[in-house]
Amino acid sequence: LWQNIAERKEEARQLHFRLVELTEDIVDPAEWGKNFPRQYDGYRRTVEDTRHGGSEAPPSRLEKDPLLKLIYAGHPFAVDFREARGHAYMLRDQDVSERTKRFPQPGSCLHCHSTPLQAYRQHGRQAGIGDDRPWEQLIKGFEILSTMPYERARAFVSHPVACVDCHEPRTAQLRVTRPAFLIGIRQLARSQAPVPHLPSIAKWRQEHQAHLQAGRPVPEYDPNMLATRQEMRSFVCAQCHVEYYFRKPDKLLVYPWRAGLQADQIEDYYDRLDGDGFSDWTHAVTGAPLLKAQHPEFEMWSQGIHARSGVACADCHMPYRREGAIKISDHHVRSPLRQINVACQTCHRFPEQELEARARSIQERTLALVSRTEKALAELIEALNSGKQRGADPQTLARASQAHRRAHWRLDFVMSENSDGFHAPHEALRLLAEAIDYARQGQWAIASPSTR
Amino acid sequence: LWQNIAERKEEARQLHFRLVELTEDIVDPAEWGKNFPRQYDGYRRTVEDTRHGGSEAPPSRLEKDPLLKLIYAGHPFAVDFREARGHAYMLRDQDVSERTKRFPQPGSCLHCHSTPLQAYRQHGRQAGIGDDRPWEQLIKGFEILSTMPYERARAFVSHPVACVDCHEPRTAQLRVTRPAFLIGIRQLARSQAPVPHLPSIAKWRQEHQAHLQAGRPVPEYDPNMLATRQEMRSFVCAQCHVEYYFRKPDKLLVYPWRAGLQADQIEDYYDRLDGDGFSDWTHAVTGAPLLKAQHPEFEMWSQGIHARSGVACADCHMPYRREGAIKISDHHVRSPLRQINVACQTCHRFPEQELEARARSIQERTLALVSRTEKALAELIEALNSGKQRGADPQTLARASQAHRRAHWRLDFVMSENSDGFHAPHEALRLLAEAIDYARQGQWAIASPSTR
Amino acid sequence: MANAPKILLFILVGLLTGISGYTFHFAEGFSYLTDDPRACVNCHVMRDQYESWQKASHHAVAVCNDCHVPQEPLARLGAKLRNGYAHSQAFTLMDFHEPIRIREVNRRIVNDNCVRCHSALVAEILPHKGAADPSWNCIQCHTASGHGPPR
Ligand code: HEC
Ligand code: HEC
Ligand code: HEC
Ligand code: HEC
Ligand code: HEC
Ligand code: HEC
Ligand code: HEC
Ligand code: HEC
Ligand code: HEC
Ligand code: HEC
Ligand code: HEC
Ligand code: HEC
Ligand code: HEC
Ligand code: HEC
Ligand SMILES: [Ca+2]
Ligand SMILES: [Ca+2]
Repeated sequence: LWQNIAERKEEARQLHFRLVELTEDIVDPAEWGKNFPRQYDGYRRTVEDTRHGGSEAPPSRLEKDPLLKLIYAGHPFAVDFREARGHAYMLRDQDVSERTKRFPQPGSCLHCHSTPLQAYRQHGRQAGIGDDRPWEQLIKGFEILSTMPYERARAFVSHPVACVDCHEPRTAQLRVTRPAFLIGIRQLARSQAPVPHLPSIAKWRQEHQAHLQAGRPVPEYDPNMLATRQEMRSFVCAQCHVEYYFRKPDKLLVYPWRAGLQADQIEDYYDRLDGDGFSDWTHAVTGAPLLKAQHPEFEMWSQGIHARSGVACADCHMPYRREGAIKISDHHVRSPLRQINVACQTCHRFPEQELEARARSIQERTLALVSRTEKALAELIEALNSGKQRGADPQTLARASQAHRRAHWRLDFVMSENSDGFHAPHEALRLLAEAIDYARQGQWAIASPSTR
Repeated sequence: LWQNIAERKEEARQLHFRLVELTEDIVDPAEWGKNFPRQYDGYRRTVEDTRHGGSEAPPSRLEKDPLLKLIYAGHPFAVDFREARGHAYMLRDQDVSERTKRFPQPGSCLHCHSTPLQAYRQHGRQAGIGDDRPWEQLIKGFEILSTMPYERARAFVSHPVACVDCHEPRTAQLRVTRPAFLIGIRQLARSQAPVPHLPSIAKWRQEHQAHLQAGRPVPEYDPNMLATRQEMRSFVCAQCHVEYYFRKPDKLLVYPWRAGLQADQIEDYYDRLDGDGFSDWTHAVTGAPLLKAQHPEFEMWSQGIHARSGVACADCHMPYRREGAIKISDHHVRSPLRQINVACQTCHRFPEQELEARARSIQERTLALVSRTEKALAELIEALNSGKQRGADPQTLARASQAHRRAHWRLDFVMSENSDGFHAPHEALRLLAEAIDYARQGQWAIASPSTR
Repeated sequence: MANAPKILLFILVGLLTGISGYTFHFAEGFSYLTDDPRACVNCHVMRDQYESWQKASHHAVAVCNDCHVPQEPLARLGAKLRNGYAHSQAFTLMDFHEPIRIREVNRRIVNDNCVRCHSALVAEILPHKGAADPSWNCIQCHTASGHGPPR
């Protein structure tokens, strides 16, 4: 016991020693690990993936759910679509995916699967923009690298997400560095969409108004300057865990937040884009111009009660844990249900099994409705197909096709969000209910001309 | 020492003078008010109804929402259906409703709109069951009075819900007295349906098993003996705020809980009742045998996160409030959103506007989906109607008719529940999503024979 | 408060747990038996509770032991003994559940203390079956009274 207490008291006093002078150019997490061994230990443990071990590739979602091939028909996701796993795998999993191997992809893909910061700066510099204009330099490099073919751009990056992506090297303070996020969040700030969970944006909007009225120049919203610490604990994740699209024709990566973060607002944005609307691809069976939703975790979380209550991604996915006398953020980013005591019980005074049961019951209701929606959508696809075969009139087909777009977007938004509804349970079910309605209305549209 | 503490606790409780010796026969709340003036004051204020003043009758829901007449076509609810208001009005509002004035109703209606306890006992006694068998006496009287025509039974009751309905006269302790509830909750206890929010039932089930195994006689679940105080704070409301039906052919009131409290479980129960299934009425347009859901507040609350967290009806609808030096339960039962500070803020440390916004956003999502579902259902009714006109084959009509039953039940369960989704937000949307699916599938069933 | 019972208690605790006097002294075991809140925060694992207590509504009117220790002398001694033992063991083994959660027996003590101070106010709402009614619980609604709202 004596020894114990002495140790603990010692620990309590201990800060970390700075063994290495960290700079922007030190990308290798192992170097950072010399100053911050505990965080580095956690970071490395993302290889011990939560559910799908260290196998060559995690389980295919297409095999688990055979309807998906029909639903995504014509999109690379119909060829290869897997479960996510730990951060350590992000670059490798992208490299080996059939989606990069069998389809031409742009450098844009690397924005979220690597540490491209240095490469962006370097390309900006080479394009003639000096270090005195860091923002322009970064954006230029981002544009150059992103619009290259994937294989060419791939040569300039080597690490999965690294410390430098989320931390300022000198102070280790949180920061956001991803160009698409920095641009996207500006546009969100400039929109009218209510964001009660992001107080610094609300504040900026007020000041923005004041500047406008006074005729002063209006500075853009800059999260690194303005966001609260609690907001930063979500923004670092929102650099990547978001819906995106590739601008046409150059395939530059864009986050579609100009009208807000809600699924309907994003759809609205896509519907108006380039005048006659944007689509990611044309469905191979129905010919409908569809949208592909990808991992809208940040957007979905934004609609939930936790976001409204100021609970950040890091609160659940990187909870503080006590190591001796010190509390550190768990850098083994993973499912919070693997450590409910630190991830949830700090706020919820219920037993672990009870909290798990609550999360699971939300997920089960959501997943049951996802299957129901998939069936409705598959039936719409079938109806549209047979309508086309039969030579239904173009107006009817157009109506049904529009219904396909609406239904698909809502289903995909929930299905490709990775919490199975947990991040915003009510919103997820609302979207699915609407998806069912659109899918079945489309079916009916095909049927009705001959029955009315 | 124990004695000591117990004594002092007893002492602490003896604050009010007992001016009147209360007994089972004292029904008039004014008498009770002599002993408990604060509670009586609150009780009387239920005339100051939350939203719909002291007017002759509260606003009609049929006028607010014109689709309801079609949806309820053939049922008395299509003739008169209004908002609820304060407890003080319950008997009057029943008397003046077109549902009692224009349709023959049984005495069963009075079970929840009056204080019928004395009348039940008296009729049981007259039927020859002595005071030594109080349970049999009560049930007998309940059966006699409930199966009389409304007008005849009406003569035996005179008060809306009164103190004696929820309180044991001598100790003022909470109790439940309504026969249909006492029978219903027994049946729920005997079922296998999980009830994580009702711990005393889980406990009774275990003991029940033990009794069975030991070959001992098995006592029924008795809430007045076994329920925790926190459960009683909901059970007193669950005496009336529940789904019910009238047994055929004698119209005795029954709570359909034999298979559980969830909408699907209740539907299942109805589907199997009397061999070929139960229906409340036949839809005037489609001829489908439908179920009518009525105010399933208790059932819906049971599916929600508050119930799971041990939050009772009384916590929100009769919160404690400080009156001078004493703390009492607010007997002015009403919407908690009228006093968010006492009803919600003890547990939720957010500003009042924020809490109201959270509740409202749940309600808005729910109500938007209710309208969407109503539209789908109305279209199914239209399709079924035109299918019948066209002379569609009986099998097709039967499939669509079955879909009508499923869809109507789910919509009605949410719509006639009075919290607009708040009591169980996720469950409410799940039911609506299913309702949309069934309605549209029915539509498609009508259409498909001619298009396939 | 006299010092004698405390010393006696200290010896008892020492005997029970087999901890040497020196160890317990180092752990400021003496102060653990006083009513000074700083005694509790000698252990860093109590820091959260100490800090949250300072921010909560009661810091001006109640110290740790007002809520966490029974006020009847005998029960008080018993609780201190029991909790002293549990504490030493937990601290030595460092195998306790985190976040730290109050045990049911200790919650009951806290509850009794709420009633002790607020008996007049809550007289009408106390359990009808007296303390024997296990289902009543001030903390169910007033979670924040001792330590503020959860983080
Ligand atoms: C906006 C950030 C972002 C962009 C751009 C991005 N990804 Fe991802 N990617 C993620 C995130 C976050 C995950 C983990 C969540 C998931 O699996 O949905 C992921 C998961 C994956 C996975 C593993 C799971 C799966 O879907 O099979 C593959 C493979 C993948 N991405 C390939 C690509 C390819 C190819 C591109 C370019 C066409 C790309 N990514 C562009 C953020 C991005
Ligand atoms: C640079 C982009 C990027 C950033 C920043 C990022 N992620 Fe990820 N994340 C990914 C990608 C890509 C994957 C999928 C990796 C794979 O499947 O190979 C992923 C996977 C995950 C997983 C699944 C892990 C598992 O074991 O199944 C979780 C959980 C997660 N991220 C949460 C977060 C949180 C929380 C943050 C912020 C603290 C964050 N991510 C920041 C790109 C990112
Ligand atoms: C209140 C807690 C909480 C918050 C806040 C939260 N999450 Fe989650 N997240 C969860 C839970 C619970 C799951 C479900 C995990 C499971 O099913 O094992 C989950 C799942 C995920 C997954 C999929 C993990 C996997 O194992 O595949 C990702 C990725 C993710 N969250 C990212 C985020 C991001 C990004 C944010 C912030 C924008 C965020 N989460 C906010 C609790 C939270
Ligand atoms: C995906 C984003 C992300 C990456 C990558 C990341 N961190 Fe962190 N880190 C965080 C977050 C979020 C916090 C919490 C910061 C706060 O609350 O202010 C944090 C906190 C820290 C802290 C402050 C002490 C603590 O534990 O709370 C240190 C030191 C740190 N990280 C070091 C590292 C090192 C070293 C690496 C690389 C091995 C790394 N981080 C990688 C997101 C990240
Ligand atoms: C930092 C605080 C915090 C953390 C960490 C947290 N929660 Fe919550 N949770 C809240 C708040 C605040 C609410 C909103 C209700 C309220 O005010 O209590 C909430 C609501 C909920 C609800 C009800 C909302 C709904 O959508 O049905 C569930 C279930 C829940 N949390 C589960 C979890 C689980 C599981 C975890 C861990 C993965 C977790 N929470 C982590 C603070 C937190
Ligand atoms: C199981 C208990 C119960 C039974 C039996 C019952 N009611 Fe009600 N009644 C209620 C409750 C609770 C409300 C308030 C909630 C609501 O309006 O949905 C109510 C509301 C009403 C209202 C006012 C709102 C409206 O619907 O217009 C009328 C009128 C009414 N009931 C008439 C009747 C009639 C007629 C019968 C018999 C056919 C009857 N009640 C049987 C419990 C019951
Ligand atoms: C004896 C049956 C009965 C009992 C017991 C009962 N109610 Fe009611 N309640 C009704 C009826 C009937 C109405 C509708 C009265 C009307 O509209 O005329 C009603 C109306 C209400 C209203 C609407 C009030 C308004 O101002 O709009 C609320 C809220 C309510 N009850 C809650 C409760 C709660 C909470 C409990 C338990 C503490 C409870 N009720 C116990 C029968 C009952
Ligand atoms: C966590 C708080 C909470 C609990 C627990 C709760 N309710 Fe409610 N209830 C509400 C809220 C909020 C509303 C919506 C009031 C509004 O819209 O004005 C509501 C609405 C109602 C209404 C309609 C009131 C009106 O104004 O028309 C009735 C009746 C009702 N509840 C009865 C019950 C019963 C019976 C129970 C227990 C089985 C219960 N409630 C449990 C919060 C609660
Ligand atoms: C079911 C919830 C609930 C329970 C259990 C409960 N209270 Fe309260 N208490 C409340 C509410 C609500 C208020 C706010 C009343 C007001 O503001 O008028 C309150 C107020 C108080 C106040 C402050 C009065 C003031 O404003 O000055 C005290 C002191 C108090 N309670 C003590 C207790 C004690 C002691 C117990 C256990 C015997 C207890 N409470 C049990 C809900 C509860
Ligand atoms: C619909 C049910 C209902 C009716 C009717 C009712 N009460 Fe109550 N009463 C309650 C509930 C619930 C409590 C809280 C009891 C508890 O927590 O143990 C309560 C508590 C009380 C208490 C205990 C002190 C307190 O305020 O918590 C008294 C005294 C009381 N009621 C008197 C009356 C009187 C007098 C009437 C008639 C004027 C009446 N009650 C009508 C449900 C009811
Ligand atoms: C006696 C405690 C208590 C009272 C009173 C209470 N709540 Fe809650 N509430 C909870 C608990 C516990 C949860 C579950 C999440 C958690 O663990 O924090 C919750 C969850 C919630 C949620 C998130 C769940 C969801 O369905 O989205 C909302 C919103 C909410 N409450 C609003 C209210 C409102 C509004 C009132 C007043 C009408 C209220 N609550 C009264 C304890 C309470
Ligand atoms: C020797 C270090 C130490 C000191 C001094 C200390 N604690 Fe603790 N305390 C702990 C540890 C370690 C735990 C976790 C034990 C567990 O959960 O089993 C704990 C747990 C608790 C618990 C919750 C567990 C339970 O048994 O209910 C309470 C309450 C508590 N302490 C109160 C106090 C009070 C009051 C004081 C001062 C009078 C105090 N502690 C002083 C180390 C200490
Ligand atoms: C006004 C009463 C009050 C005071 C003063 C008080 N506490 Fe507590 N304490 C509580 C209550 C109530 C809980 C249980 C919270 C719950 O169950 O929600 C608690 C819980 C705890 C726990 C267990 C952790 C947990 O959340 O279950 C510890 C440890 C603790 N207190 C230590 C202390 C220390 C150390 C002090 C003095 C610095 C202190 N308490 C002062 C009322 C108090
Ligand atoms: C040592 C005496 C003492 C103890 C023990 C105590 N209180 Fe208090 N409490 C007070 C005093 C003094 C006040 C402030 C004056 C007042 O309002 O009566 C107060 C205020 C309150 C208030 C109103 C302020 C607030 O927090 O919102 C509540 C509620 C309360 N106490 C509940 C409790 C609960 C619950 C417990 C047990 C966990 C408890 N008290 C234990 C003495 C005590
Ligand atoms: Ca997309
Ligand atoms: Ca019914």
